[in-house]
Amino acid sequence: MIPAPEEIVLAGPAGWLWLAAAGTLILAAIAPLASRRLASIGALLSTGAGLSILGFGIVVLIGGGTYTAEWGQVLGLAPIALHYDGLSAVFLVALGLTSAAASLTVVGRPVRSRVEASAYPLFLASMLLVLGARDAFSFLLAWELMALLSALLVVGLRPTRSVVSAGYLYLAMTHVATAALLVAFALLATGSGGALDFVAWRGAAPSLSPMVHDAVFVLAFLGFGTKAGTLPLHAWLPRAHPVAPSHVSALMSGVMIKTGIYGLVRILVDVLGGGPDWWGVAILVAGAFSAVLGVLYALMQHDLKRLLAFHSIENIGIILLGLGAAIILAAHDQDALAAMALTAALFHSINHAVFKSLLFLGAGAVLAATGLRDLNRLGGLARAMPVTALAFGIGAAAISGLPPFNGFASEWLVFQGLLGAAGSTPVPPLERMGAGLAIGALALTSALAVACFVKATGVTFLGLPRSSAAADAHDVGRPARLALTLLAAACVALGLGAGPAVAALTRVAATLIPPGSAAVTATVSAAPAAGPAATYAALAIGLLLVPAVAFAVFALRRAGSARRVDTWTCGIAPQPAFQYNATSFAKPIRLFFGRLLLPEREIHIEYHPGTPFPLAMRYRSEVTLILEDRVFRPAHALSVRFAELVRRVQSGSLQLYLAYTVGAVLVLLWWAR
Amino acid sequence: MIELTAAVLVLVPLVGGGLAWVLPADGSRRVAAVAMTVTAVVGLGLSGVCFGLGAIRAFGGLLVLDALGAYVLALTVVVAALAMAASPRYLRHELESGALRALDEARYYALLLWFLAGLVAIPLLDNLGLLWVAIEATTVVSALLVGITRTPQAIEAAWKYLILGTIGLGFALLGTLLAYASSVPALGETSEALAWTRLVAVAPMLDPNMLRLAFLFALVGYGTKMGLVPFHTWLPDAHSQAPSPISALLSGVTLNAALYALVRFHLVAIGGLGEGYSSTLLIGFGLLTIAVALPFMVAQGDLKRLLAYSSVEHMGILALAIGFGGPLALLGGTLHMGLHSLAKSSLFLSAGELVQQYGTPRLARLRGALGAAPIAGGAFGTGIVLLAGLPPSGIFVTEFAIVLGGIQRGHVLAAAVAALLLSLAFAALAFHGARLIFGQPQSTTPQGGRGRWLAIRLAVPLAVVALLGLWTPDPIAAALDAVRAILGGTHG
Amino acid sequence: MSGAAALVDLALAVLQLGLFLAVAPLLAGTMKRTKARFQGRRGPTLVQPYRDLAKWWSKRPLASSTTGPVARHAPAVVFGAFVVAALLVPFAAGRPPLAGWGDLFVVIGLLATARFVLALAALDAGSAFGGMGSSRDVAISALAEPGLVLALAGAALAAGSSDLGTISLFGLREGVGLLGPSHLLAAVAFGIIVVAETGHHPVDNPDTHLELTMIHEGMLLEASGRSLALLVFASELKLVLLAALFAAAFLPFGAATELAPLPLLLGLGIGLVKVFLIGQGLALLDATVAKARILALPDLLGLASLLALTGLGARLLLVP
Amino acid sequence: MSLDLATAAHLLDACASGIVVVGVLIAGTRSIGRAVLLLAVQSIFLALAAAIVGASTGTGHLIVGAVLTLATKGIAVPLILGRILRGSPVRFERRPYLGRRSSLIVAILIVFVTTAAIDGAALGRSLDAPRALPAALAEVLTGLLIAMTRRKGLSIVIGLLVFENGLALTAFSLTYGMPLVIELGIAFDLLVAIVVVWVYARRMLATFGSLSTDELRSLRG
Repeated sequence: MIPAPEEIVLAGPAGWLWLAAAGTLILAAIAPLASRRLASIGALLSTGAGLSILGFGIVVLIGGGTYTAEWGQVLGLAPIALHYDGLSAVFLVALGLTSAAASLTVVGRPVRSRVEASAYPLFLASMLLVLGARDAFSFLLAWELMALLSALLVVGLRPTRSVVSAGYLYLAMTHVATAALLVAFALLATGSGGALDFVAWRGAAPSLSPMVHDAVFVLAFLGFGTKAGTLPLHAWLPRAHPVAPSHVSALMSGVMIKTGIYGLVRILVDVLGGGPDWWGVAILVAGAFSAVLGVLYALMQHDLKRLLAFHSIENIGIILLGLGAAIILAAHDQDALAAMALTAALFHSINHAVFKSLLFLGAGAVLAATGLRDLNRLGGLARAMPVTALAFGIGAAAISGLPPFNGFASEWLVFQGLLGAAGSTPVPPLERMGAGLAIGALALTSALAVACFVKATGVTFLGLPRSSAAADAHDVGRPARLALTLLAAACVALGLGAGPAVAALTRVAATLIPPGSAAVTATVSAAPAAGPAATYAALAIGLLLVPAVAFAVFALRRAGSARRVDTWTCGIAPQPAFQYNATSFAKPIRLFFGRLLLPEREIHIEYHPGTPFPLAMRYRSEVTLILEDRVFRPAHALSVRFAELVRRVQSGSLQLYLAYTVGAVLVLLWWAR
Repeated sequence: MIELTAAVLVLVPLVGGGLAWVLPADGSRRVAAVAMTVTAVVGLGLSGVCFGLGAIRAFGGLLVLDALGAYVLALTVVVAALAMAASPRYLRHELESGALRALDEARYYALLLWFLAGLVAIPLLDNLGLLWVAIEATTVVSALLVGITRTPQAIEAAWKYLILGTIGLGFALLGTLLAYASSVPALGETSEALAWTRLVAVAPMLDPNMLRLAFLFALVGYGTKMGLVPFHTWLPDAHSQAPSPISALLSGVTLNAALYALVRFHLVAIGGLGEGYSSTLLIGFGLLTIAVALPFMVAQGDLKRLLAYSSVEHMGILALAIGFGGPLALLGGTLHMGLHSLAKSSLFLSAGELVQQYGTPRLARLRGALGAAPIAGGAFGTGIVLLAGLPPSGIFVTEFAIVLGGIQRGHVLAAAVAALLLSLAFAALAFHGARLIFGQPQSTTPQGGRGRWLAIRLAVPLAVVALLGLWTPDPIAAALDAVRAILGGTHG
Repeated sequence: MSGAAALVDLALAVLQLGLFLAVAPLLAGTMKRTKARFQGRRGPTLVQPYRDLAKWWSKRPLASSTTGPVARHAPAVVFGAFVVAALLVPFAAGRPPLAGWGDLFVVIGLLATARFVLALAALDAGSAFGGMGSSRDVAISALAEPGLVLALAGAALAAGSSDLGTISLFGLREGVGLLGPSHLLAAVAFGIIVVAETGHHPVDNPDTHLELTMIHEGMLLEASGRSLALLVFASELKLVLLAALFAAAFLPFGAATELAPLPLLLGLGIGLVKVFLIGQGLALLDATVAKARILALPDLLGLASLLALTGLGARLLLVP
Repeated sequence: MSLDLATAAHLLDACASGIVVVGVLIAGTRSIGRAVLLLAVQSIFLALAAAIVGASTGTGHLIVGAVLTLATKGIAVPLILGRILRGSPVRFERRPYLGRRSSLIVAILIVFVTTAAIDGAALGRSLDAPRALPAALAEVLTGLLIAMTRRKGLSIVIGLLVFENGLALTAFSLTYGMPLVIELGIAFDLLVAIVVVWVYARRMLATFGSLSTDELRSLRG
């Protein structure tokens, strides 16, 4: 129940698009409550809203310009105060694309519960507000709304015990993180005489003392980092994302955690205008650890959605590498390079949104088709669900950073940013070395990502089915397939069209970090550009690959149809159990990185009675999540024990209680004497 | 006219209580209903008038109702009405289960009305001495209500409440004495010398040392009643053992009343001693209170005790807000007071439903409330979320304002610590809440109460809390601002 | 760019690609021969690899009944990726034929694409050996990647750009001055990586088919006919490619600095010699060093990354 | 009837000393019955003090206050406590937290400390009774001491009443008492409180069979 608009400056086509999106979302939220039959229409409406958000984002991104609006009042504060600019637009594009596709997958599916069905569009709306909020109050309001709704969607109304605890952990962590944000914002507000407006803060930021700047940085990193799921604030992510409904997981991994990145850029770069280079170093370190550990843990999973969740941590790490490089470079006035690194971070944010939601929706399709998330029981699905398989494969290639897909383009830019940081002399040697190490970390990460997605794709879609459920799977409905195709196409489009995309994002980055006149040392372009600067001619390379591959394909075709025979398995009829599965595929890496992963395994062998011949064998191997298992759990247990200890104070003895009062009185008298 | 209304406001519940005591059960129920309605209408009307036309004075200045008083009065009658509305259903269950005897019903209503009489008197009295008398009276009466179910725990709780409350209020009396002593030189030995309107007026002329001690003891005394650590020890016992409607009243109203009294002293103190002294004390005790309440919420085994400790926590927040001072924090504090009353009373009522249905307050045994009792469980879950200050909850706004205001007034560390503690308190509350709402109920648990009326009773206050988080209508905004101005004291 | 320059580029591209394709099997042949000599055998003739390719090319393919489009098209993609990569590496001249199309990261990316597709294809047949091969291959290249990137990044930092043309031109300009400690360290690191990537001792055994030891071969086990031909050809091409990359980044001496016929021919010749020598080096390794346990590889490849890092450190921290 | 300030001051001091002595005795006794009796005596002293102040300073309402005190604290309350005591099986403190001798010592210490610390004359009131204020605060503390160190519910109530007496004496010595309305209110509250105590004492006896607070330890944490 929001009162009539007080001020709407959401003008022009963009304005209409925004209003269309908002209106559709509200309708979509009401529809399921109205009647169960309308629920699927709600999904359709959400799709439409997603598309208009996408349109809105593109218009703002290309057309530039800003759009503001304001509604309602509480204690003289406006609950909804919007101001969309280029930075918002970057994430709006991600939101639009992802939400359109995600909503499309649930069109025509029976709704699990009407409450959730109506919470879902509101969740989209909350993200739309977060990206537009122009002051601390409306931002935190939308932010908390987003957290609450996503948590509701994760938990649902009839959750199992583990789901509840996952949702609880998520909500609690994000709420504590928000407290940090609140303090950070309050500090900024005091700087600008109590004004809550981001713009006002930008003006007042220089007048704040460096100590305040650092405090804000730390708090903002805690607050936004938790939402983004960077190490060591990630504990909630791999637990909450897998248990959510797949289209929600897609949105959470694709967009919601990006709002953390958005917040970091908005506050650190836009409002504070960068900072000392130790900020950048801190972000770089967090990013490197997130990337490497994220992908390593992902490799160790055999639950498909959990695997994808860990990859979100990895990609957030990659984005942070770009951001960290940008801040370090900006701190030493290498603005051209800094802008490029920032562009890298923004571009990877969009790309990750696309391919991660694609992968989650693909996993959702697999789940819908087989009811399985356990890779070790999947296999051979490519035959039954070719579209899903192809789309998932493209997503896998993209997230593994392979040309000519979009993931490679943004990782290439991140590499260039780090290279710039390592190479520019004004940056102190140690920081340069840090950037060098980050390059190594990123290389390791992308190689491990290749390994992980060979495993995920291969074990799921190739070979022989490992369970009956996988054996008689059927591809998902047309809307879902359409959504997957859409996103896969986006992966290719953003890969080949990286040139224009990067150009647009560079304009945005330039508004945040004005790049002086210095020459750019690396460019992603469509057409080749000779010269000393490193280039990635995305379109040209892509187009060159086509004939190169096509020729070979043609040659293969000429050989005529192959004679079909069984796979050679040393003379026995091939069986699914012969294949490498998720666990065995990852074994070499599990052993290579044993010091880090601390794997533990148990093998049960039952023998034929009285013989040395095994009858049945069971093998289980789990790795240790160092932070969770060795730090967080003990800490939590400790704090609870502490609470138990404190509760002894309330011993039930009246006399003791009196003693407290008297003691307090005496202390007070002594204090006030 | 005003005299008459004021008299009606206090006398109706007083006399009604007398009637209820002598009448048979259903008769007393009717009397209670009528008296409650009248009191509510008159009370709201009176505060409405006050907000509309400014402060009201009657009986030669013995009664004064300014915006702050009007606000407290309005909250009092509203929450009391909620509690009263919940009472018949509650009593029916208790009588059926044999926890109460037939005779107790009439007594319950009588005591409830007398309790109400004391509560509505508090914000009217322009005299610190009579204020004390009224508060002590409510303590004594409510002590009887707390122990009305003669279970050993109830008796224990009531006994502790009585003793600790009386001794605590003894300190408040000492404070009042000192205030009197400090003002006698200025105002002479008349009851004038205890009229806070006058005291605030002549505050600069008061004997500072006396005033210092006066506020100190008032803090101890009313702090006891309001549940500031370390004087809170009685609170979880009493609030958890009392009949749920009474718990709602205790948490939703009495705490506010005590706070109100303390605020009057605070205003005199900042008038006489300036900012530093009383504000520092309030901030200190506020933080201590929140910090100590936290572990008790984390490792809590009893549903109603959990809510009680959350009340303690929120009183800490209010003390903090008033200590911070400054328009933003005070505005936040003002709204917070009201929203906490509404949310907490609704929570106690739904918790009461659940406790009666499951037959135990032990959190370990309360599971799957959403399935077993859709209405009460849903209301409880929503209430927890709103109370914890997740949007769209007014409490989100108020906590935002309080922390922001605190930092703007330079209390960066205090505000930051408070923000952290609050979020942790939410974690604790949500932990127990989640396990209560979801999960599998034992097959033995009977189906929970249904009925539109129950739903409305529980939902309306929550709806208000939620709505105020997005939009405060202008009249309410104006009223809050008026209260804020008074809380602001000399530097409103 | 002007039409003439474009024409030169095209000619250069065709020339380089043709040369690589032509030389790749020969290089393999020479290496086999050397190895055989060391083992006291005469070994196959130098043209044997050509014969093998021709034989497979003309055979009717066999395909596992479980395989699908992935296994069918993978060889083409692998081959195509290598072909494109081959055009991005400077060989005869200090600049690659397709100057300004992509830098060293693009080359590495294309190699990764090939690896990704091949590893996937190996899983398609559903045999244990394919899985073993792809699992081990991706694991080993995961260990190799940091060293590879860091070594090249060192060179890139020295040249001030990750563009391979710029790097090798810088090397040509520097001359002997290039051979600083950091450069040598990076070069050694890259050498180790080449061994791992091309699958020679002590990392892999190029011509074993002993199930439990094979890595790269394991992935080719289910391929036959033209698919096998393409895959083998591709891996031979990969060797030339990596050798050329090594030469371009770490010993570009002799490459032409301007696009005149004579220097180009000279550069061509010198380039071939470099590639040949590198090949012989690898063969030497195969013949003399024993294949290491797979669990010993992290140490070896970790050493490579470490050397590369030390090189980087020497460049960033020591040099003022 | 009027009284010149000098004599009044002496008399007031005398009453104050009497109150203090009685307080010490209460702290020192283990028999609850005796404690009740002493409490009555103390209240009578208090009433006397009120009367003296009233008579000397001409604040007439204090006479009323004196009568009130006598009626409630002096007569009604002790009677009620007596009733409760008669109902209870155990009539003296068996094992107080602080033993008889030591609590006696502490009580005396309290008196010394307050007398030494607080100078009643400093108030500079027309009725200059330097003992009154220290005595009052001594009683406040003694009352708290008793309440804190006794196990039996009734003894705690007695402590509470001593505490109340202390407050009242403070009122007389500090400001010649409070305005009448308030005195009335306070007295009324006290009476009601004692009645409620009575009610609960009976319920405790009915439920636990004793007034010992050791029974009241079930509500924790």
